[in-house]
Amino acid sequence: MELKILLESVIALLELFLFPGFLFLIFFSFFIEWLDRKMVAKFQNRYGPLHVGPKGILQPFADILKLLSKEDITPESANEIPFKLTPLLLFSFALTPLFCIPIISNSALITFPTDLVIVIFLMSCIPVLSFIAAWVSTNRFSTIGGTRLALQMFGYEIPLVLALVSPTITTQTFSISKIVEWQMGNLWLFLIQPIGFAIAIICLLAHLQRLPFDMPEAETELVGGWLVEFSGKKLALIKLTKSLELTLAASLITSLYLGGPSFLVISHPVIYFLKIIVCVFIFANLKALFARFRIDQFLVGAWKYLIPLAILQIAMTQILS
Amino acid sequence: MTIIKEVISNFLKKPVTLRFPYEKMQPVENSRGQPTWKIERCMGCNLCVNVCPSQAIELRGKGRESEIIYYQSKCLFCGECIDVCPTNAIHSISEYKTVFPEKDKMKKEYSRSKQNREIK
Amino acid sequence: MKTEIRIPFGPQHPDLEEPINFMFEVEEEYVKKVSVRLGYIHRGIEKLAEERSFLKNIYLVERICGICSFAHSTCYVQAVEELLEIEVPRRARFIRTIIAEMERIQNHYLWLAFTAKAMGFDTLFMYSMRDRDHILKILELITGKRVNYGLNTIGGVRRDLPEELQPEIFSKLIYLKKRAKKYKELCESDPLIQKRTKNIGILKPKDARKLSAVGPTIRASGIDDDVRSIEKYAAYDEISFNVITYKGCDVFSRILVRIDEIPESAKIIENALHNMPDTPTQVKTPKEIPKGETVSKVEAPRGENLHFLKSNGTEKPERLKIRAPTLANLTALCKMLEGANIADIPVIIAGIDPCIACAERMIFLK
Amino acid sequence: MLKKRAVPVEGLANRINELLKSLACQVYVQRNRRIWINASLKHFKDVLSKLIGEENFLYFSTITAVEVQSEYELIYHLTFAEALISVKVKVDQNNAGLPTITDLIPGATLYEREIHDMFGIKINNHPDLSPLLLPDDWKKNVYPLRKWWTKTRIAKAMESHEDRD
Repeated sequence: MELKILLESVIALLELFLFPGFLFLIFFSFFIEWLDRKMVAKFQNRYGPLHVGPKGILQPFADILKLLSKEDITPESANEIPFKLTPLLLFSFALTPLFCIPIISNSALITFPTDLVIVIFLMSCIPVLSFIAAWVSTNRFSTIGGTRLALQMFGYEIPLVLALVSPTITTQTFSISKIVEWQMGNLWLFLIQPIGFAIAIICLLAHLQRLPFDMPEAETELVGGWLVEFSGKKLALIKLTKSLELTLAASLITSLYLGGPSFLVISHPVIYFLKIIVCVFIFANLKALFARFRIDQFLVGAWKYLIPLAILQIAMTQILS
Repeated sequence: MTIIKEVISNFLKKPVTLRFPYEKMQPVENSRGQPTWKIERCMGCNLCVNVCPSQAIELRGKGRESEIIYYQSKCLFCGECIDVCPTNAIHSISEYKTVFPEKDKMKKEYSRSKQNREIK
Repeated sequence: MKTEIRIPFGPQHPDLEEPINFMFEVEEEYVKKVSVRLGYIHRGIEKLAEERSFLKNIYLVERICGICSFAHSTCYVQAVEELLEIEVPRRARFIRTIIAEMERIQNHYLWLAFTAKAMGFDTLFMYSMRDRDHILKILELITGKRVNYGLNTIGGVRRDLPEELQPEIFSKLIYLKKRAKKYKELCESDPLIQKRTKNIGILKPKDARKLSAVGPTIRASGIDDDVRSIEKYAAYDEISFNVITYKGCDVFSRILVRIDEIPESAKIIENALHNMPDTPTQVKTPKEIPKGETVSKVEAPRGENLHFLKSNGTEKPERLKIRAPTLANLTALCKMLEGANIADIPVIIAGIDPCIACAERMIFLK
Repeated sequence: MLKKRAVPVEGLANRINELLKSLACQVYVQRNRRIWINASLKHFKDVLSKLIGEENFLYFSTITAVEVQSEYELIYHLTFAEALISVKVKVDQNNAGLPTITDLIPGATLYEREIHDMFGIKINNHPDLSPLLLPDDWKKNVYPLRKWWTKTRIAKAMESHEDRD
């Protein structure tokens, strides 16, 4: 009896730390980043990462290792405690929601009836934390970047939440695992709610600060924006956060709109991987297609088109169900 | 939209860039490369030293006994010395990679006894 | 509440390929006042030219700037030839025209790439750079080098353009023209490029005249100034071409002017290749240049290029003054930047195709 | 001789002669497309303003400064549709300077600053004569393009400057 409990707890710990937990997620996010870089490179007619590992697959890992070995500078005028703390918090806030995503089977590592709300909450904490990080580093460029970040948040946060909520109306649940289960028996949600799917992708791009919405970082305008003062280990954590966020965004789209790890009646991690690859393909394609918006243009677009369309989607869902 | 078509079609194509350390770009046949001396033909006339716009060539000694010292780091690869040489002792080689991490290797000495020896 | 912040732009900035410093006085995200400061890559070329012989100076002026090197050397060589009162062989003049136009194509593709980068359009940057490599390949085939060609010499050109290269040049030009058409389509249809460039960086024709802007910058304001048609140097008097103008006065027009100049240049090259005269390419010249002073002008890819040369009858020039197009456009640039949004600054600066190395030529060398 | 290309440069030269009759300056045609005008320091601004008013005037090209024995020669290059007109003005070595032309041509600001930097020619009434090309810590009265300031002299001047710091 005791042995059984011990075994179970060991398995639970292994699940938490190895597969599909902590370590797996980090390395998986490395893979996703590599995939993204490789795809963007392909779209732009180049090779992309090439040297570290076969086809450059270890390049993101090598980048992080390199950053970890670099000198870590804290600017004199920066507020030290929040400046050192924010990268760590960013990392944990990006990693935690990934535990709620069903990867192996239809049920995630951590599930409870309202986990989608927690995921959305943690996700919207990330720009706030980034804003704080920008503010405490007191650089001119990072201040402008932080302001842009906050403005951008006002633009995309509302349509994003609306777009993520509309599946819950159809499925009558706030649990991601339940939504995945629902899609097993029915159509995939992106077929039912195409507008919500499109808005979710656009807003997630804005959330990820990727082209065409990378105004807070805007290398040619702001020299890297809000993360300009971060270096060494802190920058490594932030970069890791970015790839984790990309994984999270792709996983959210997969679980909420593409049916998670399930296809017809089977559910297997491989299906999940394939769907993630499709998502990353979409993200990479959109990154290659556009120039950068200006922040005012984005805000106008978000309030003029995205929010009304998201509300329309919710209204349609309500009427249809 | 033109760009979507372009982007998707490029996704399926082979990249145009080179995988550098494995594949190298080939210089064209008549590219203006690094000047190289055939010292046995040189008669020490000093013309190439005078014409060089960047003082990359040094002549030691006189006439048939002379030595040529060529500073690759100063060279513009303009080829004026090749054009001016009356005995065709200088010719250019097609080689893109002409930079070395060591400063010594950026200097070449052509002496009569041991030809084309790189000094340390 | 009105607060003015001073924001420096440069000398080190990821959007600038070369160091220059702009100091912006910004009020609520809008630029109120601009002041410009040069001198970060001043290399002493004008002073140095006085210590070197006329022949060696060709290679010096070629290195003022990597992109418009041929324009500079042509301009200098023309001035020397005028002092010598020699007639350059017709074939040499045709070859100069061909290489100058190829350089223009090369420069415009490069510029398109950098402007795309300033807008954050990485894909266009990569494509444009990829296509630029084709023209560089032809230049290497003809001159033996990719950037500083070393082709001009006093009294002609140093290398002939062999007949057997022509098919390859024609096929590459067809490709480049096709691509230019594609880019124009792209710029005209892409909503984001239009959003970022239309009505940005306005330079009214009247201001352009007053501030003496040159090249594609003034042609985008609807004025058809072109040294090629005013001066008719090299073989431009025998080859007809159109001067491209647009009336938009904004960055978008500047994009269109430059993209439209690519097929026009290709047309000039084709025309010149078909009508190539069969004369020698070089004439012998004396080392010593007679006394006198002269002004020579060339249309570089970025605008008017002016060299003033004064000789005192020895092997070395008395004074060589170089005025590159960027210096002429900088005052106009300051005018464009006034009232601009901070986010538009990189696009506007990219719009004049700045080449800071050209604009300044002197620094103290130890 | 250079090949003569049939463009009526004489027409412009005649018109300019007519225009500048009262201002006592020599106009001569060097070759096709090149006209030179020698003007006195007193009159050169009037000459320039009259030339700018001319119908075929296109744009102002640049200002060249040349050291001629004990004097400086400033050459104002103006581009016309038919020719390039260069107006020569002589300024003394220990000069009282010459008036700015930025009120006539705002585009000349940078050229005048450059000449002020490099030759130390005083430009009166210029809105902003802060150094454009030379470094902020450049020593005063070192004008690199003057013939007297050879490379070694500049180096010496800069060295003593560094010692002082």
